[in-house]
Amino acid sequence: MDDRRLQLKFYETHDGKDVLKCIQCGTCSGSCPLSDKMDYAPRELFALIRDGEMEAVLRSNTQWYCVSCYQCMVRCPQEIPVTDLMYILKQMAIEQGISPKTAKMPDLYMTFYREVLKKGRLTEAMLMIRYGMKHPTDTLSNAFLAVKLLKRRRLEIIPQSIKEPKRISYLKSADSERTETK
Amino acid sequence: MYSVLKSEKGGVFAVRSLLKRLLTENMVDAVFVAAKTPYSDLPMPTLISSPENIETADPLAPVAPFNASRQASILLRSDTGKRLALVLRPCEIRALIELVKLKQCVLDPAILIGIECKGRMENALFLEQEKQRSGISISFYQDDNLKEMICSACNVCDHFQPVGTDLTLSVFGVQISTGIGVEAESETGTDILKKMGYSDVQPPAEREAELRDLQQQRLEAKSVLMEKTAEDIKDIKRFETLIANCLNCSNCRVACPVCYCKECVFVTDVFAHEPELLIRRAVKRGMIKMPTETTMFHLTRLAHIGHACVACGHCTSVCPSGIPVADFFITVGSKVQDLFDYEPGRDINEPIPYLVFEEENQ
Amino acid sequence: MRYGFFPGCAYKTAAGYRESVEALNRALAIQLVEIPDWNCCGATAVFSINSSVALVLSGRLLALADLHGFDEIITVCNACYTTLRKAIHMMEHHPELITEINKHLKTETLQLKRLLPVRHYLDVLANDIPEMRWRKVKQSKSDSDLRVAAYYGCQLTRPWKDQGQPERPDVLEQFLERLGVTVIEHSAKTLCCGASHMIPYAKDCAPLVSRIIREVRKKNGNIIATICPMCQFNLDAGQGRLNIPGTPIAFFTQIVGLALGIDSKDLGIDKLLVPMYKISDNKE
Amino acid sequence: MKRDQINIGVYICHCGMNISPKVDVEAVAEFAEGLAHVRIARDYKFMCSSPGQEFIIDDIRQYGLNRIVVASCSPRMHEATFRNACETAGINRHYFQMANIREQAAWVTLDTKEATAKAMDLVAAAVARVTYHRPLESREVKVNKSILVIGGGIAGMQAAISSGNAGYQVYLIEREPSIGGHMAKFDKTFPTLDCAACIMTPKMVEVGQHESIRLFTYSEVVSVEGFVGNYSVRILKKPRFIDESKCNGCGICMEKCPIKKIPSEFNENLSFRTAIYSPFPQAVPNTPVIDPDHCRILAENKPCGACEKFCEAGAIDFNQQPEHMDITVGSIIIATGFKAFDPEPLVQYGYGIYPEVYTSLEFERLNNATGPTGGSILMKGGDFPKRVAIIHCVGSRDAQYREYCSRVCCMYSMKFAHLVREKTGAEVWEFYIDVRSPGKLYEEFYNRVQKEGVHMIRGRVAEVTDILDDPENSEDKGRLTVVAENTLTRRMLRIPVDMVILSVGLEPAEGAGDVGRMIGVSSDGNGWFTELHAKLAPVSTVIKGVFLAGCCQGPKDIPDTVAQAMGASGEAVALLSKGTVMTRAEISFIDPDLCAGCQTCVEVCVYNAIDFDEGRGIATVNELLCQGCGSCAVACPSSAASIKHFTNRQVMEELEAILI
Repeated sequence: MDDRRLQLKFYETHDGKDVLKCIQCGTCSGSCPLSDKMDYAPRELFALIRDGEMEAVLRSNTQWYCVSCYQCMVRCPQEIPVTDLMYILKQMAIEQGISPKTAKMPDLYMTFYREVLKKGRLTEAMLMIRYGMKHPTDTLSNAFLAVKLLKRRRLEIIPQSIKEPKRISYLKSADSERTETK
Repeated sequence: MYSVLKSEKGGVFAVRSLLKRLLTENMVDAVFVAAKTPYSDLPMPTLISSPENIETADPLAPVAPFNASRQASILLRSDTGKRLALVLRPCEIRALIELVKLKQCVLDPAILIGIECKGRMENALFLEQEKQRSGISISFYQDDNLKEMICSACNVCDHFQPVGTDLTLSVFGVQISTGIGVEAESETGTDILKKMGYSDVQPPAEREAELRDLQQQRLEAKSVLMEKTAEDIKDIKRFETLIANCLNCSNCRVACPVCYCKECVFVTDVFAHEPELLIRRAVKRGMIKMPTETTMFHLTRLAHIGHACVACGHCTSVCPSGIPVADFFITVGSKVQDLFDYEPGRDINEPIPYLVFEEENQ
Repeated sequence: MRYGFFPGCAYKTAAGYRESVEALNRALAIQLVEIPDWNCCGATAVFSINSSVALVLSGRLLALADLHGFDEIITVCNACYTTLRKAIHMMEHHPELITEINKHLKTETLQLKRLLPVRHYLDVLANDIPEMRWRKVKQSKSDSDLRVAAYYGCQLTRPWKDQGQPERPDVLEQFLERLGVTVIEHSAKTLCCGASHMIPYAKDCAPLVSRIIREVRKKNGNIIATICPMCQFNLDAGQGRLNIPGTPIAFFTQIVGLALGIDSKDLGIDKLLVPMYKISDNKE
Repeated sequence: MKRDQINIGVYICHCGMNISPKVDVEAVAEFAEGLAHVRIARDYKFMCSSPGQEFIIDDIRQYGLNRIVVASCSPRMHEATFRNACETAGINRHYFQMANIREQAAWVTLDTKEATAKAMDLVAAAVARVTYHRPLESREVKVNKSILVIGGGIAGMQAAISSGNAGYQVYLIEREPSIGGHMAKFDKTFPTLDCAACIMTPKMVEVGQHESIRLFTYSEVVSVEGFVGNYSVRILKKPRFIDESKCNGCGICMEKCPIKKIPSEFNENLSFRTAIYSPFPQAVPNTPVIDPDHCRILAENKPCGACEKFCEAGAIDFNQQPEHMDITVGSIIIATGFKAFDPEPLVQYGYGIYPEVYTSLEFERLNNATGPTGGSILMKGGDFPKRVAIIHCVGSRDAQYREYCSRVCCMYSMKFAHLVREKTGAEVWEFYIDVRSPGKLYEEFYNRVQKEGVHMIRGRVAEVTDILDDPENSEDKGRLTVVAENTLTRRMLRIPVDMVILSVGLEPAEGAGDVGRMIGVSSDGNGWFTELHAKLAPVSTVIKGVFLAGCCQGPKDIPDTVAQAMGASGEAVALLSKGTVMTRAEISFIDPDLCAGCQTCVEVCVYNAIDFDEGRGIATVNELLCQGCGSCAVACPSSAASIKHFTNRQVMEELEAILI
């Protein structure tokens, strides 16, 4: 993998160069609800990007653990849009076909993504079923919950969709057109 | 307070009788108003002190040989202790207020009588029309064909109602052949009307609608003009094309009511180039057009007074080369004025934008 | 003002959100018209995979809302709220993106012409409804047993910082207090609930839920008011794994409904996983 | 002078190796020789050296040169040098023009050819300009040998003492009831840990008793007009409601005052004071003031007068009115100091929400022998803290608040850590981004604190919360949790503590901006006063005769503040000692024939240097006040206003030579 090219590509994205401002203070990591589960703290990720260690960055699970709570972003003393940069790293990882060690989140997002591409809307139950086929253990633990939800008329089995899903076939072309991460 | 001044001979006569009473009842020492001279049909700004001479006054004629605010500001340079009534068009009042802000004159001696203005014709056209039919001061307000003959700046003017006056002569919703409306806008104005014994009445019902329609029509025309002009002056090349025929005669500058410098920088020796220098330029570029400073001239004027342009259009009227000077002044002026939320002539207390220091803009 | 309602995919199955929103609309005569044929906003998932698709999704929704003559888009979900605003933010800063989006929308004869403002239903209730109308509708005294802890989650105040302070907002508290509801002050208002990470990483997210519930209990709150289906679900369902007494997790609209004296059955309160026994007892 | 009589000499400097390898100086000299009116052009290794200047002087005499152009460095470096050479040789000093071919050509251009071409353009421009130069003269005016010092903190006090010792009359203005400033609130100072009061008190007494210092406390400067050597200053003396000449400072009034629950500003609101009060026991002057917002008589018009009844000296005077005093001074030293950053907007640190979160100034009082706890570091409940966190960089190094480093916080934080350990034995965690300890014995102090067992955690704190992960654990009850990443171990920390100290940064003092505007001294984007030159004139300002001392110019510790105050005092004394100053020659001129009398220039002039002549209806320039800034020339629509030596003609010719 061409680390240097990927590094430049990251810098060229909107706000990508902001990582150069990072003073490694650790506010982002300290503010992150799940940073102790990450391979690298967000702060470390920025240091790795600056060192050009892009393969290590893109293979890490860090960006996939980002819950988009934006806490890091509003606290960063250098006003780096940390959360937005995590999105860029996720997209770059997908583009590079890299599967991080803990691949559950990309799977979940992909399932979600395909469902929306096809139907225009998401049905939570369908998401759970499709995702569950890949990760049966997560499904089992959720089965008890499903029964409870069903009892309260809160499970929708009929898939939701927009009126004529064919109308939005252009989403697929938008998907295939993906060239550069913006 | 709104009153109606009736006269079988039409609005002009009603106005004259009002002005006459101002003089006879010693409310003012003199009246400054457009009046016909013995030599021509073109009404010129005239300072009248004798009540008999009021008969020549013709403020409703759809013409203004130039923006009378300049002449008014000469009369108002200092407070002489004499009271003056000045009958002016909205653009003239707005320019006058700008001149007050620029300390060129004072308003203390003035009673401002504004006219609701449906536009003016170019001088030559007016004289031609006046020759063809008499009584244009009435027929203009009734004949739609005549109304379409107003000059291009008036066509896009949405300031047809004067602001900051003591009295406003109102032509909207009124049959001008039977009289004219008058609205007191200040305490002074109300006192005058009360003293003269006029009663407060409801303005005619059609007035609001008529104003609204004209406003909409003018705004639409203005946006069309601005869009077109913006395209014409999009870059310096196009701008130079637009003003290619400029002779540097300075007519526009002289006609401009807010261009108030005693001596323009373009006649000082800043632009009086040494022959040596001109030849050097020619040698370097192969050729130079003379006069050399036409682009600079218009850009400098835009920069100096764009914020104060009242869009009276006299610059276009006087251009011997037919350059639409007012068009680009209106276009650039409006944008500058929007930027600073400034409207020339709107309020005498509104500070000139470049004299205001805002801390957050540091 | 014409409100274009964007319910989002989770609204229908959320625990009585729909029932309570509709009940409030009826009671307060709020015209909330669903944007016809709306699509999913894409949430965090689509932006994580491909921002072009995410932008087209938001673009379609904005174009639809404009086409049907709405002035504002109203959401009831933090994810929808922030995803749409994020897309709009990007479009505002990179107008060329709108051209790209329109290339796609053209096939559906849609066009994105202007970017409508996006607001949360909480904002509408708290700021748009005249005081008189509240007074007219409010019939009963509020349930004095309720000590409500407002919970905003992440994406209403962040990253926008425009609904008050991004970490300790108080719009919801002020609004509820105006209706006579007792609210408590606590420190977990905008902590993360785990969001969609709850599905694959339930164990990792359990401490997050625990932290919020325990803090509310410590500060003597007995019910949590949420403003987002995902937050409600995670806190409600997530308690199953915790070894502490259950704290009911309601939607703020349900609390408002109760405060106005609307029957709890009309508010879908029976759909909560951790039940509100007390309140039901009092009512029935 | 007729144009054909103009003889220009052009000198191209090599500046050692600074200009010559990049710019072909010989080619430039040759080029210059071909320009109109140039009589002679030379190049030389160091034009600024004595032989270099001799060249110019000899050529002027020998060839009858009457205009000189030197192409070398910047005018700020050597314009005066060459102007003096011109004057020595007998031509007017303004018949000189400098072309900067070092900074503007040699140093910033990669290609030799381009650099040479640019140098030629700049020389041609200077030659074109200098032909239009006019001889200008400046005037010598007498100065008033007195100095105004604004601000009575350690900087202002030191500046006043140094200037007073030099024998100059000093007026020291302080808006609070006592001098002393922030330093009076401290107990110990880093890194020597000597007692602040022990250093301060003698200085305060010295100021109070100095024969050359006239002290105005509880007073403010309301206007400053005039120019170097002759500033007219108006001072507002707020009413103390106590006759200073009668009061003997016995303090009985404060004992008897019934209004006792007013938060004490001096103690950072951690204790109470009475309505008649003296901020602290060692206050100078030792005269109390009556707080008109809280006094029963003054604020509520209710009967009381307890102080009046007990005052044996009969010093209480409820009828005192604000007084204005006018003084004239030759020079002004600004020492308005700083204000501590208010951490409330950083909600994540919980200041104002959790009672055990303190600012550094609050902690200074808590630790001070004269403070609310008599110097015991106690929590609000009266217990000693067992665990204390100190958070660095609160408000500093933060693009959302103050981008700069406040310079003193690292050191005072470590001082706090030491004091907490020493006085309470508590465990201390310091959360820092970087430890900045550049100063004499500062790094050694850092090492000492480390050895004392303070936990130094490299990581900016994410939040302070009262959420505890284990709320059932009785040990942690009532405690706060500090959440941060230890960036050195990459561990996420949640540390329970009893007390949190926020090491807040420094901001310009409230009202400093008004003082700056009044005098005409500019501030940077953060509000600190701008010095004339960071290295060459660090205590001067753009306004001649106005100097800066202490934190008003930027965050500083006490040693630097005192040194700068002495520097400012030295500059002020040096300026005044000669007894006269020269006025500027490059000032505004308003052509009476062109002036339309619109007074736009009057409004834009920040130095109040333009008056309107009602009789002639034109604007006129006060040559003593004008600083030659050029605002009037830009604003004047008719070009009636121009700046001598920067006339339209001169600038246009300069441009023309480059552009055409």
